[in-house]
Amino acid sequence: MADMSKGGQQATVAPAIELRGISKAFGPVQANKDISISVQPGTIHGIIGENGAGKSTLMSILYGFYKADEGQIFIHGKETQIPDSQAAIAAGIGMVFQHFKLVENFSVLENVILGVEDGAMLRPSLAKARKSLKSLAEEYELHVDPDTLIEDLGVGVQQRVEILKALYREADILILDEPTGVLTPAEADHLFRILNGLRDQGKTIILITHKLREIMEITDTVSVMRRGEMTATVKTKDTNPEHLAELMVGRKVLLRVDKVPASPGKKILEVENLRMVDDHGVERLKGISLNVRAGEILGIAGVSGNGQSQLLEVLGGYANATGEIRISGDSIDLTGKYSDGRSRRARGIAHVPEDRQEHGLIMDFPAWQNIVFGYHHAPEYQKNKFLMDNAKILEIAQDKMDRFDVRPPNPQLEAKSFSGGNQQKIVVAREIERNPDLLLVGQPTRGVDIGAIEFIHKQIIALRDQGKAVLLISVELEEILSLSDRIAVMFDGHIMGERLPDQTDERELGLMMAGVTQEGDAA
Amino acid sequence: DPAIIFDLGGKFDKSFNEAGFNGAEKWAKETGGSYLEIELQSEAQREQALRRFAETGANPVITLGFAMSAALSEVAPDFPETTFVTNDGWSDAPNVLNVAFAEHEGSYLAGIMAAMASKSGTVGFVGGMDIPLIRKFGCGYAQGVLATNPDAKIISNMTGTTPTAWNDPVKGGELTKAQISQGADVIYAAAGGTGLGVLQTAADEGVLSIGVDSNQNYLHPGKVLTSMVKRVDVSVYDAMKEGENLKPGVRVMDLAHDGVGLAMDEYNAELVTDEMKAAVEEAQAKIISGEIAVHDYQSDDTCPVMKF
Amino acid sequence: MDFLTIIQIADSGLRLATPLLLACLAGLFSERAGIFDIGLEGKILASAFFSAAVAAATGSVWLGLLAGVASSIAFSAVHGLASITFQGNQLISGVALNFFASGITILIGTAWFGLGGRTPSLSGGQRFSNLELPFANAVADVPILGPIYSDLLSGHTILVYVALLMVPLSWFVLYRTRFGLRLRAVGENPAAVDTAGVSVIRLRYAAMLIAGVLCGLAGVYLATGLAAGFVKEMSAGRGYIALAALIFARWRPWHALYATLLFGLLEAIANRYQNIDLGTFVIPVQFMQALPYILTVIILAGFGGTAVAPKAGGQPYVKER
Amino acid sequence: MQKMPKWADVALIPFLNLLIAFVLSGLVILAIGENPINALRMMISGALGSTYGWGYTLYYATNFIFTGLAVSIAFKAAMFNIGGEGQAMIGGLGVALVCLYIPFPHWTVAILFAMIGGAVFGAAWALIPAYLQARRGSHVVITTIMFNFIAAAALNYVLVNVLRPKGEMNPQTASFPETTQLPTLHDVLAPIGINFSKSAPVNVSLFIALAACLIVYLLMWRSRLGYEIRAFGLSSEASVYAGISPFKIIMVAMILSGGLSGMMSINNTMGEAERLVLNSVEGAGFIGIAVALMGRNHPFGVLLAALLFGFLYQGGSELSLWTKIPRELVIVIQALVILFTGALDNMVRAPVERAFIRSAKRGAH
Ligand SMILES: Nc1ncnc2c1ncn2[C@@H]1O[C@H](COP(=O)(O)OP(=O)(O)OP(=O)(O)O)[C@@H](O)[C@H]1O
Ligand SMILES: Nc1ncnc2c1ncn2[C@@H]1O[C@H](COP(=O)(O)OP(=O)(O)OP(=O)(O)O)[C@@H](O)[C@H]1O
Ligand SMILES: [Mg+2]
Ligand SMILES: [Mg+2]
Repeated sequence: MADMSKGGQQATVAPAIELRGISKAFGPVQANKDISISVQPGTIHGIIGENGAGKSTLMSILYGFYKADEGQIFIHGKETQIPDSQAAIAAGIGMVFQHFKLVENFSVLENVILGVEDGAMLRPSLAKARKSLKSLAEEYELHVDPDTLIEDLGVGVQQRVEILKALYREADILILDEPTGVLTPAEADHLFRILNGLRDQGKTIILITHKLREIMEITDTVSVMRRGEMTATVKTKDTNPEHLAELMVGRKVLLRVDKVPASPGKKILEVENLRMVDDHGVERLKGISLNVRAGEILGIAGVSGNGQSQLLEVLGGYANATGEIRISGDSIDLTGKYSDGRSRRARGIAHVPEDRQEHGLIMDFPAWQNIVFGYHHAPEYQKNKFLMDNAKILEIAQDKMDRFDVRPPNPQLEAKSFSGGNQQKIVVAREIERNPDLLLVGQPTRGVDIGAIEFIHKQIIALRDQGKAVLLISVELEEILSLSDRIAVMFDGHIMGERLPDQTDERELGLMMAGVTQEGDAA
Repeated sequence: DPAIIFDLGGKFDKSFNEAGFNGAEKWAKETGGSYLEIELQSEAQREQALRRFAETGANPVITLGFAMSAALSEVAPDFPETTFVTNDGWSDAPNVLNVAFAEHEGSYLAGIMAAMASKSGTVGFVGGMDIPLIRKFGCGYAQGVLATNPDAKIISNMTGTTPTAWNDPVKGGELTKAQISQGADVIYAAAGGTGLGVLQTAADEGVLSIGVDSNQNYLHPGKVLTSMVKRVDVSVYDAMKEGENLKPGVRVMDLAHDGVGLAMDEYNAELVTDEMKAAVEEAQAKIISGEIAVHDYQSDDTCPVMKF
Repeated sequence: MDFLTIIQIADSGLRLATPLLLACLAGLFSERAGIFDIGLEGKILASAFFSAAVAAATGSVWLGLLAGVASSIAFSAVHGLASITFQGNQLISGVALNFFASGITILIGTAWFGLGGRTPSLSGGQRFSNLELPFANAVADVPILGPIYSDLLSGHTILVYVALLMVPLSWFVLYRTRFGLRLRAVGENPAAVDTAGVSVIRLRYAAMLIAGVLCGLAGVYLATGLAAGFVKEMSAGRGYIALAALIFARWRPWHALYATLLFGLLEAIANRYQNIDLGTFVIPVQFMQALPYILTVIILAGFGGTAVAPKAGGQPYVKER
Repeated sequence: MQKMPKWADVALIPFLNLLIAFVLSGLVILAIGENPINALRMMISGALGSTYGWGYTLYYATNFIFTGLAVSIAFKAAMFNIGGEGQAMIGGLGVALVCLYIPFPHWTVAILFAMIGGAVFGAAWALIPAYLQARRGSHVVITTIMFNFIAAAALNYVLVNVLRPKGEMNPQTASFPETTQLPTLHDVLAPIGINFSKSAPVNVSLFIALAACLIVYLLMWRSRLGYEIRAFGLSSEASVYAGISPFKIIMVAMILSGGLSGMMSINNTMGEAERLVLNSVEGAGFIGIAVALMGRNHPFGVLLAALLFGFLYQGGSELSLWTKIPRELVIVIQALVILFTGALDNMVRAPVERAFIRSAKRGAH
């Protein structure tokens, strides 16, 4: 492989990037502490670390988005000041942020040229960009319709736009912050092909990810961050996932899911012929039928955008539909006054939403107020007929945060000041501890570090083992395969079929997810 | 020292309050005396200002505007040694001098001038807000117009319903243009700062206007037919001059007492024909003698010649 | 209603719409860049005062125009300082500037002219005079189009034509230039602009500057075009109406033109038909005066659909919390 | 790693902000040829130096508490209710109708009904904009602006043509009957031996305003409804996930907001004027916006901001009584206070914060 030969040159060529003694504090939070790292040109350098370890901060400093309190930056051996992103771009650095920096109601083309227009008038810039986008697309397999609005694109394509943006600016150092967090496996594979291609052309790539598999698969070197510090940098070929996990979390982490076989009981959730039309008049659910029994986890696999989100919305009570839904044999309203989140919760349905920041939490509420979000009518949170019992809620919140290892365990902190993984723990703590009959879970570990993933998976399984029904939706096939007792595959608003996890594999599921049916159902 | 309380319009409203201010200044200049003053900013200040001035021994305390009536009735009894003056308002308290202006009589004369100056037979009236006082102006004016030319058409407009109605010359100008396009060629403005826009637009468009309260003839020489002046300045000046000897009671400022009237000066001299002068003088004499009774809208809240 | 009346009403509507249009476009640039601007009212007022004051003092309406625009820019600059540099609350800043304008114009006016905040009446070269468009007289007698051209379109001050011209110009700047692209982006997602290597702060200040100029023109037109001098509080709520028009127009230049023309026209109609005598019953003047506002509400409700404001509007851009 | 002591946050910084505002105001006073020190002294002693001054300060503050709370509740639901002015006007009509047409035995009964009358009328005036926003997406900022104008026209009509007693020049209603007259603070405090000025208009409405602060606090920060309103205001998407109905929240928040604006009229209409006059609201609805924003949309912040504005109003009155300083100066001072305490807060905050962090670091070494 190409990286072998490059390994030999390392001593003679100046590193593409070298950071020395970078420190950065956000008020009382020391996000980066005296960090030094060097990245060889033409390599893919991985950075891993728990949520909140300071990875994104470090990269933002490199990209001139934040200013370091201390430290120096060397690009290709030359000390470089990067006071703003303009300087970073000039230094040949491109960055794809964890949260994309795209203007949603602009077209792809407009987003690509923003900031690097060729003159005062737009037209020539757009025409030029259109041409070079075409050639970039061919060169790197980055196909995007230049005239579509960003808001109409899936996240995978949006990411392609971000990469195109960087390439259009002729970056030769590309930083990707958790690029696969929102991608389907197919999209992730595609991305890695692109990254390999870029490396082969001599570009330098920094890749932040929580997925050790990806680190092992694609990087040449990997650095580990913990609590704001750079704790280790190793050659990828000299390490293994278990070791990396330990370096990251500071203890041994179980990378497999451990669970006893399910013992399903009576049907908790029964769905029949569920149909749903969205605001634009597009039919998103085209007659879904499924059921989940007590004590089992039904995993729903599928490429995002095939109706899984809508299924969760309907079940969770915030989208109207037709058809039939029964909970423990009683049918529930699918439209009207009693088709809302509150009524669903009253029926024993708990719901970890796909997007914790948009739906699961009020980001400006402190953690303790979020811990009752959706359940704020529950009698045990009330002091009397009129007032909520804030003191008690605070106490409950503290307790939950301690037991769910939410860091920092301070219920007064606003949700937005927790890292993604810890935000997710708050949501999970809230939903699971309501002791629901049915738990709806959407993308439970998106963007979450491996320590937290382990923890969240354990909680879901524990709930199953208590005899509750769990409906799990995830685009991570690995997660689906390891957690589910039964797997249904969704494609284009239909259930393509069901499989048992030990009688199928990623390849077969992948085909079904692409709409290809094979032999009969397992259920 | 005397004290004077200007109403919400402020002492530079170019009309009513400003007339009062001029009277006070005239007194101050002549006698070298000084006086206390306040421009009200809120309703709650009405009582406050009366009380505070009375407490410090100001006498008389002169108020401008009908809106002071209630506050006066409230406060005056508490200060029997002080004489209060209300211009336009009314209070039964024994230590209040009620100065009542006969705006309808003055407006009647303005109406006569308007009807005679109009070639089209259509005249206009722009009021600041649809309130009784403005109706009183409008009604007197309409009577004068119709008495002179029974076929005349009177277009009446009000500026608005919020306090800015008195300070919107732009809207005044547009109303004027609208009236002109409907044929009006003499327009009487009783609308505070808005009236300035009326006078201006009338001058720009080459029609005649009639000012109000103070003499506004000079604003556009040769373009303002006349002004219906309300001698608040005289009332204030007299009250200050009499000082502590001022007698409470009722003082009527009508045509007979020169309390209202039309401004005739060098600025409108060439607009005023001899016939006009004669007609106005005749009407004035008849009103004073009682031969002509100009209906006062205030007396029964109706106007015989105009619908509001 | 005969044709001539319609022309006259439309003519009046156009005049009344002009200050609204200028202020609305000012708000458009500001809010498109992500800065709420409820200080339009104050800027109009300040500009009206300073343009009239300087025109009165110097005898030149052009100097007045400069002064009016400069004062409006100064207000914009303070608003920018508060909402861009010091990341303050944009609504508070706007409210404060409105108060400030309504007080300071009268204070200074009294100090300068001793007329209680009024300026002396302007005449001759102190005011903008009406322009006759070419051939206005010649074509006046052509049926339909003649009056439309010579009565409705011709015979306004230059600022009316400037305002109308600003509509396509604004559209062009916003949608056809690099600056416009960046400006719109900064109102939607300043972080995207920042990471693309463009200064958010500079863009937003530029937007404030444009807003200052346009709003200044609105005030200049009020005091030296429509009226002949400054009268206290003469903006009379037009800044708020412009704000309503801006939302109504969904932050788009051509729609701003339509919305402000609609408001101007409704007001002109209400002015013209104040006393409708139905024989037994006179429709109260107050009803006719409220009619433009009632109709606006009805039209708005009828149109339906949510007006989506620029996403980053109202929030200061903070990189580090 | 302390950021900044709490006292600096809640006391020092606001104080510095006010200081800057007053220094600038002083310069303006100097510029118009008066003595700023005297002016300040006159304002302070006039507004706070006597029970009389306090009486007016508190009277104005009462108005602003109501309108400030009104704006803040709507704000919490992400609704910018600019319609406080119109809602208060129409609320005044409700108070007037109740006071004029229901024969009350005693003021205690009257005030209850007047509160309801004011609140119902004010809420009704907020209802249409709220409904149009919730169901039709018509922007509440536009509709409430429009409703202010409509309210002014409606009130003008009613006061001139319907409720005005015959022969009355002022567009106003008849005086309310004796039994609806509210006790002033003088009447309330006299029995307990405190001699409060008799002539100040502050009345028992003040206590209702204070109670309203407390109730709004409990409602917004302690009740389920308040929780839902705040959640909705911060994220409507998440609220829908939680089963909070946007329609309900928009309607309820606007009704509460309009109701509070309407209730203001028990102070100025029932308590002070004892009749409804045309211009009774006098911009208090707009001041409410400033008060709410400066009070950070928190009831106790609103209370403080309302007191500050009450002080400025009354202090300003005294200035215009005893000096030739034009009344507009007070508006300028208000503007500067709003600007520096509300919008330019960070200008002072950032350096102060840095100074504290620096000294803390030095202390740590
Ligand atoms: N703009 C900011 N203001 C204040 N604190 C911040 C800011 N950005 C990050 N932090 C804090 O700094 C620390 C490091 O955050 P950072 O985003 O770099 O972590 P990360 O390693 O990228 O985590 P994740 O894996 O969740 O993306 C965290 O404690 C975070 O809460
Ligand atoms: N027909 C129904 N179908 C589904 N859910 C229902 C139905 N009727 C009631 N619910 C749900 O049952 C729960 C209790 O309803 P109820 O109206 O009694 O609430 P509550 O406890 O009185 O609430 P609040 O405190 O707001 O008054 C609610 O979550 C409601 O949505
Ligand atoms: Mg990160
Ligand atoms: Mg109930």
